[in-house]
Amino acid sequence: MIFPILGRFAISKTTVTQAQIDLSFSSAVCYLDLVQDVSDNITKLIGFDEDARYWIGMSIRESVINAIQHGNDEDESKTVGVCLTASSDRLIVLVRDEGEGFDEEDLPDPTDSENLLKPSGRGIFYVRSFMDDVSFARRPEGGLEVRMEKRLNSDKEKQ
Amino acid sequence: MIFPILGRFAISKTTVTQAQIDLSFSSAVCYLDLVQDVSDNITKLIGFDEDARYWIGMSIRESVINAIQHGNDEDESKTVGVCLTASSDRLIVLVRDEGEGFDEEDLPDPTDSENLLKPSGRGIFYVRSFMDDVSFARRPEGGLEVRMEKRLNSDKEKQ
Amino acid sequence: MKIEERKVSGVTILDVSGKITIGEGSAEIRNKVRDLLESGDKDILLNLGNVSYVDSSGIGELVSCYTTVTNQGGQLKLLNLTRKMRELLAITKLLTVFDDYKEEGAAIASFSE
Amino acid sequence: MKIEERKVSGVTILDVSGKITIGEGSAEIRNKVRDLLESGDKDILLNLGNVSYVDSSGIGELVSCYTTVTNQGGQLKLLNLTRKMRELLAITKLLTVFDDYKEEGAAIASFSE
Ligand SMILES: Nc1ncnc2c1ncn2[C@@H]1O[C@H](COP(=O)(O)OP(=O)(O)O)[C@@H](O)[C@H]1O
Ligand SMILES: Nc1ncnc2c1ncn2[C@@H]1O[C@H](COP(=O)(O)OP(=O)(O)O)[C@@H](O)[C@H]1O
Repeated sequence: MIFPILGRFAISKTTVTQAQIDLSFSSAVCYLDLVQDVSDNITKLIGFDEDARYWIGMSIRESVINAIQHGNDEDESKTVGVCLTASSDRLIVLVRDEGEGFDEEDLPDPTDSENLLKPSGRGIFYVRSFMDDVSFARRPEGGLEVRMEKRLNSDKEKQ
Repeated sequence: MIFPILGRFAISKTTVTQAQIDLSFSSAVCYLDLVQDVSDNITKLIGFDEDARYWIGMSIRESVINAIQHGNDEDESKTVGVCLTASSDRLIVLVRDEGEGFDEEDLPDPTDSENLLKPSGRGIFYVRSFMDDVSFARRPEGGLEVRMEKRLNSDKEKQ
Repeated sequence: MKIEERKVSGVTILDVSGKITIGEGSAEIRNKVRDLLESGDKDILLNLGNVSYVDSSGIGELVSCYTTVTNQGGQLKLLNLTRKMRELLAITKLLTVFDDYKEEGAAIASFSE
Repeated sequence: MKIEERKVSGVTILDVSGKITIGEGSAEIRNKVRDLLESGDKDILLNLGNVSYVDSSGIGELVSCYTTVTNQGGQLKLLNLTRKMRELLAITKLLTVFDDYKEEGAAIASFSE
């Protein structure tokens, strides 16, 4: 028996309307590439240009590394949560850990001359440079939550 | 001022211990690649071989396409949910839509001679061929939930 | 997906590359095949060696093309199936439906048998 | 990450490719540099043209190498910074610290100035 061609679904590649992605994983760096792949995919869908996608991906990566290392002390029994909310004009990212958090006031400025040659301490500075809004909050349930927002038409240009 | 090299974190690439990824997105095919990338990443971390990764990715993709098309009627105001739970020896995937579901009994067998030349109707058949357990359930809150499980040491070999 | 067309000994060869899936224009092959039939080219060989991905709707697309061509008295055959595509056709018993070849010369020759 | 070593006019050039990040063995450069210093090679040029990705810990790694070499009376310079890496160094004011070159010949010559 021979069937005629059915008119199948006409589907166009639409741009992002609304998507939310929650990842939670044990505190190990093996998940970094997964997180970054998700970031690359979703920022592409929203329509960020290549540079913005790179800096957003790096900002998320830095925050996740901090959550694993500083927040959860690399204790694999502790969980890192990453929540990405995409809409047509922006990406909001939350990164959560189970640690004590830290005092923003105490963060040394890596561009101060006495810090310039320190081998670490640049992560949050980069995140703040590349994302539009960055805030840190201790969660009522315990643990730190980093919130980052990047708007599609950001007035913050590439540094 | 010159600082000595600090012994930084010794981090090894560990294999997956426990990870959960929840994606929810409006009913549009633009998210298919994102879902498949997530699948590829997580199945690699669990340690599935290349063939298994391909078939798992395809099974998830088929289920998401069904959720978008049949479950949510391509209505972008309706949401598709995909939940992947990875542990050291298996992947469990849930795909949820907001539709009425369907009767498994009513599914025609695409390998029956009268269906052999139909242009559609092979998706679930492939999913069942490649995954270890596949079940369909109407959720109490409404909508269909497809549950698929694939074990690392699956007795189900490549077809 | 990309389709390139060439003609060898009266047979139209479509070299398909990329993904044959929903959202990647799986209808492209179908449209191409329809155009060929309209212009009287009824012997068609689909070279699938460079297809990187195919899903159930892509398989359905191949079946659609097969039935259309057959309905019009033509022949549609397959060349260079990837291992994965062969598996997908095999488990849905479609390998018995399609005539497939690993070698272009043999495929071309088969049209005039 | 991959590091290849060669020597030009007494300067050791390390051609680094791949990712300089945590989890990708960012300590490799540091270990390599330490080995070089131990065997008396104190003029080191890091060719970073084929680095595909760098994060804050990779930048920290470069700084570490710089301080170790400088502490031992050597010179560490950079060659072929990618646009992204240059940006990362610039906003943390490290471009003023590192001596960097776009051309290997000029870089080599600078060591004997
Ligand atoms: N998630 C976190 N939990 C606790 N402390 C943190 C967290 N993230 C950052 N910090 C603190 O802030 C400091 C600066 O972080 P960052 O700028 O990323 O540089 P680095 O990680 O290289 O030290 C860290 O050294 C740590 O003390
Ligand atoms: N999520 C779903 N919601 C409602 N019906 C579904 C769903 N998934 C599958 N179905 C039903 O099962 C049938 C077979 O699905 P499938 O095997 O994937 O083939 P196809 O999608 O090509 O028809 C569909 O045609 C549809 O009627």
